Amino acid sequence: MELKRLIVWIALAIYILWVLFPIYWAINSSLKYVWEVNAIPPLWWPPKPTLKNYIWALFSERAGKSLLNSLIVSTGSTAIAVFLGALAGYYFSRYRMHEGIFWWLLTTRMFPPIIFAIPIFLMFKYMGILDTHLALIIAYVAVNIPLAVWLMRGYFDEVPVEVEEAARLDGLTPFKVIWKITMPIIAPGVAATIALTWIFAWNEFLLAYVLTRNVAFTYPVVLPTEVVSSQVFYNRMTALSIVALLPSIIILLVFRKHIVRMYVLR
Amino acid sequence: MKKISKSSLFFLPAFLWVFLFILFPMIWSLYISFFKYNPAIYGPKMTFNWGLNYYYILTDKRFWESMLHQLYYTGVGVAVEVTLGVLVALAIYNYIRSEWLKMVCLIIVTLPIMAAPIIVGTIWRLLFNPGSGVLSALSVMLGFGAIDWFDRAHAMNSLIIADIWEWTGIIALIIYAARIAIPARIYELAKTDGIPDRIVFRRITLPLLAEPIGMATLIRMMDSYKFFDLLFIMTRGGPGTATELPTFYTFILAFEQSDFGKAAALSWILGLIAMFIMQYIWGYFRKLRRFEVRL
Amino acid sequence: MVEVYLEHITKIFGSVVAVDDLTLRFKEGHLTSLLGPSGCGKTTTLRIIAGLETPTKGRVYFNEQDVTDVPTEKRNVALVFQMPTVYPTMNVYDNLALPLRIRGLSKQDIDKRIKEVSELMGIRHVLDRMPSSLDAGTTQKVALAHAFIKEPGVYLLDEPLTNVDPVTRIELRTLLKQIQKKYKATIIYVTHDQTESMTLADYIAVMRLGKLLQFDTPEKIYMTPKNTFVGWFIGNPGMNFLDVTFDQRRGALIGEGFEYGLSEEFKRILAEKNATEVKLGIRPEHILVKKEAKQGIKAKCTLVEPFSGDRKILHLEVGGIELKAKVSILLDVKEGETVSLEFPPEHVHIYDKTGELII
Amino acid sequence: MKVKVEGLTKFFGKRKALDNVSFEAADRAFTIILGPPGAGKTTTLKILAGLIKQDSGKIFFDGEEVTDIPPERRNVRMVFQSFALYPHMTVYENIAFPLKVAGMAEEEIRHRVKEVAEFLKIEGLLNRLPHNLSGGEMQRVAIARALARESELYLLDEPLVNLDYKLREDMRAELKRMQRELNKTIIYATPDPLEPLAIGDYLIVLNGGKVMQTGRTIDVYQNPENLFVGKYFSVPPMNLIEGTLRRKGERVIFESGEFTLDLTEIKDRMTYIPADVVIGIRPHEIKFSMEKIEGGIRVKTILSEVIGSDTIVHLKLGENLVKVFVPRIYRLFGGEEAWIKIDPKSVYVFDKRNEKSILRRLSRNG
Repeated sequence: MELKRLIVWIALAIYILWVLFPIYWAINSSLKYVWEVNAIPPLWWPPKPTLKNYIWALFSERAGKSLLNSLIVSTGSTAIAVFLGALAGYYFSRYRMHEGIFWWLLTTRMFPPIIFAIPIFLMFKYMGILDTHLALIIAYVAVNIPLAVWLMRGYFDEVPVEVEEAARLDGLTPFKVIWKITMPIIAPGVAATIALTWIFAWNEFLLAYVLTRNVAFTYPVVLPTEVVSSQVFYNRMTALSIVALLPSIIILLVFRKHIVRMYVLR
Repeated sequence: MKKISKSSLFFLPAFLWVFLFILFPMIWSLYISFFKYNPAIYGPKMTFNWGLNYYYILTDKRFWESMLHQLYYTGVGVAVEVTLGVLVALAIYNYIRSEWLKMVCLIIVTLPIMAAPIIVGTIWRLLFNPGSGVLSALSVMLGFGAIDWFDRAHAMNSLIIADIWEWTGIIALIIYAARIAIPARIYELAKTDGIPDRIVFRRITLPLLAEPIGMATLIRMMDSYKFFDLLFIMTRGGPGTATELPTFYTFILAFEQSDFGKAAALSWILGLIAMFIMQYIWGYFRKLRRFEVRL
Repeated sequence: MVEVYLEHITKIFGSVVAVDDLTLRFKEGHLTSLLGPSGCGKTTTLRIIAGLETPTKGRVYFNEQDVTDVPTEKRNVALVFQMPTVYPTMNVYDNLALPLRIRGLSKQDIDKRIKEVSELMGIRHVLDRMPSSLDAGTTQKVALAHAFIKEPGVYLLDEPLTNVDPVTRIELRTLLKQIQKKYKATIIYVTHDQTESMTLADYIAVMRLGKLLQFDTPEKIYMTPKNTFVGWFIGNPGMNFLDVTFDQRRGALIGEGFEYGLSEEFKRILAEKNATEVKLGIRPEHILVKKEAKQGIKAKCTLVEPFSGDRKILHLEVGGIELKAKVSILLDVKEGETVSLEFPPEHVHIYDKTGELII
Repeated sequence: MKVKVEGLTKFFGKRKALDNVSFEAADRAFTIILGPPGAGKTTTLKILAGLIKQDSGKIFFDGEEVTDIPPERRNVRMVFQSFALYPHMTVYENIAFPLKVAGMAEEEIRHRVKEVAEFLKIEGLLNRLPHNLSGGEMQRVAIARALARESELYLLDEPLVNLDYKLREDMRAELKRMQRELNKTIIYATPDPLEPLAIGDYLIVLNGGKVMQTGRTIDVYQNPENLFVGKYFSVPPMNLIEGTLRRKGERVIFESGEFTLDLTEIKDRMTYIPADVVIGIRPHEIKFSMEKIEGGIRVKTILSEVIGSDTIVHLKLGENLVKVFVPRIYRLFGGEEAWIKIDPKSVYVFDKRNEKSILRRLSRNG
């Protein structure tokens, strides 16, 4: 019995190591100089740790700007998507009508994004807004609305209708009820929705790659471009990766309870 | 009627937005798919070509090869992920006593799914790097000689390994949530009956987890069909077209060969396949709302 | 069949004492009920007997044999839960067959036994159904059949009738009693419902906050509750209590606005115990209410609750304390009226300040 | 305030939740709406509060129609079955909220909350959040919130249902007392037939969205107009036996299988004599004994339920299961022999075809 337990523990420990090792390796590489990264055999520890790569990631013309762009686009699109998603989520939760539209909204998220990436590209080209923040924000809002609706509806469902009715009897008009009673109650849910919607926009690659070039590019677009130059700057790439990974980790720690819900609609 | 339209104001903005920027473009792309449209070669002129695009695609060997790659990729990847994920979830649930340690394990297991796929691709490309990559070094150390992880024989499997690293966690999370939802009293009843663990697992735990496992599998399959970012940064479909998946082929048609008519036709073929699979996911899809991980 | 003996059992969860130094003997072939409000430790006690919890202190004996360290699967106990619980992944037949298969019974024997038991329990017609298609009452019948078929040493029932419809409840009560009488089964029955306890049990153990308050037959528990909590908890409505002081010179209990003369024996006992501040307890149906307010204890009627049928409940105020009296519906008392009360000595109980019975 | 409801009808989708409901609730009285789950009690209350709009019918408060006044301006106070406390506010904030909305001054609010909290004995809970409260405490807070702002009409929706049974016993009397002190109109919905008897002045019996009977509580109890009211408004439920009425000369005899009962004594009260009837007998009006009763019927017991100092004996009378309420403790486990006796004067007779009572009203003094 105890032997079995020991074996399982060892297996689990190996799995945990397997998960953590690539992250360790990314941190390790991000602290190296480029010739150390390409050394054969690989160096398990940076001989002369340097923060040079992080300085590049945060402040360089290209990487630093890409992070800023990512921030603008993710935040802008999240604000709109969550606002519209909350409205729609409230509707679907309270009125229980047009369920078909609700499910149809969700369906759009299950198609491979390339399917609408092509026409959106053509459309934005026609409209002349390619390579702008606006283009990315519009696209991300469209992609993230179903997620926000899905999450918000779930949270609204948890507030009993009778609480809102009690507030009506206490003298609030319907809109004030939502604003002063319902929203404060589901504040943690709203925060989770914001965080999860934000992280999707933050992590998105294909649309960003297709819709941007030299101005509105986000960090996922920058990462592969460091590959195609004559030298492969893995040290820079991993540094940028680690910086970009930080928000994800923070959100995971804070909103871990909500992750499963979110994943369904990746 | 008036009452309905008033409350509809709540969902109309969201609906219109999605309609304008997802649904309408998709319909437009259906329109394009019936035209010869390659702005890079022929300029902005669109010529109606009677569905020839569809004919080209369906007789294109490269398309069918990419579909085969997709089958292999999804089949092997999802099978390993589900098996591993179930084992990890049950190992954490059954063999770790401290609630705190359970939580730490689950957070670590979940870590990769939060990372942007493009970041995961970057890291794994580095790990698989011929020569200076850790895994190459490892294979030399273990006496297998220098393996090129990105050659014809290995490239697809390398992708799958990275995919497994990224997505096993979500299976574990879903199964863990489902396992929590099974009431303890069923196991207590089994205990009073003196039923051996082996039988409890086979006759009680596994059948009760069948539904969530099926659900997680379907969701993962759907997701692996959307797979793009990792491929883009790790192999770009290469060497040659050895790791090319249909979505990536669509991308190349559109953004490298500028053949938007054909790309639109291919994307609609992919869309129809997606709708077909979705029918099966539909029923399961609603059920997942029941689960929530209590970490 | 097994006699269960608990010896100084204590169970602590974190900082909560769930069971506090409990010593109790569950007699072989009897139905003993553990009765108390939620959180009194009754379910924990049951789980300790089942071996699902290990006591922090104390020993558990089955037939004089120490089983404290024996795992659940070796104790041969049957557990029935409040939420009707069976194996959800098997049909009813397999549910009943599984424990027998584990014991290595032959196919024919199993088949025969299941036939017998399902006949007795009235679940013959659902043998090939899955549990998810059964209602709560039927599922609970299956759970009970599952317990019965194992021929356990002791049945442990945790509020088994709470989630069951009224018709099935009557059926299951009758079945339980039959099993106990016919097969001399030891049954331990946890409930918060005094009606269940009073109806079914041979012995009742009243628990509160992990402690045993009283262990007795239902009649004794009702007629002479050992402390004020038991008096209040059992009964419908519960016993009335009046704060009074014992005046040795006058030989009476003095309360606000009334005096209650005591018999010689009562006086002697109270004097011996040197008790002054005491509580007088009397059940609502034992209070005699008279319309002419001449002698006896004067009380003002504050509320009349038509209870059911031929009885009503009067809320009476005596010196700022509220009493309830159950009287005949024919007694014409209006709200606001003053009446006189009489407490028949044979129904009067006297408790000390902490609520323990003196007489 | 006097409340009058006229022909209320409400559909939820295709389901008719309320079907032409009309009643009046007297000024400053305790009116109870009694009915099983799904009878339309909550819907009725919510329509009175304005939270749900009726499809047709009118509501008058003191003779004034209020159908088009939104809930926030009706000034009706309501206690919900689920209590519906604001989960993110403390008890104090919950009680103060309606006052704040009404624009009361801070100082005044504090004073009023204190007053209400004292009245309901919850001063000690003011800083707690609702999820830290027990069911009984939540209920008091919900009532406190309803009482904080003064109103002429209070609606209570099954406030005792979520409480455990010992607590209910005390709360019933407390509610009655509260109504006395408040001296306002209260309409109270409940599925529990014990509560109207204990606290109600007037009763409205609702079933399947229809009004079955209205009147003074004790009057309804003594003269159930139909089978439903007889069966439902009885604790424990009335025994119902199907059978036929036979005339034998001057005598009227009820027959059900082998069981017969001479009903000649109440023949004068029968408006007509149908063939197929259902008779109803309240469990406590059957005399029960383990020894032979002169003129009694011999029966076999099934089981007894001991409730405090009383017992409900289940027994078999012919093919029928009958419950008898006995004011002493009997512990029976089935198969015992016993005798019962039924007084014809305590029997209710319903026509089987339309389930209406065929007896003339009786005014007994209880």
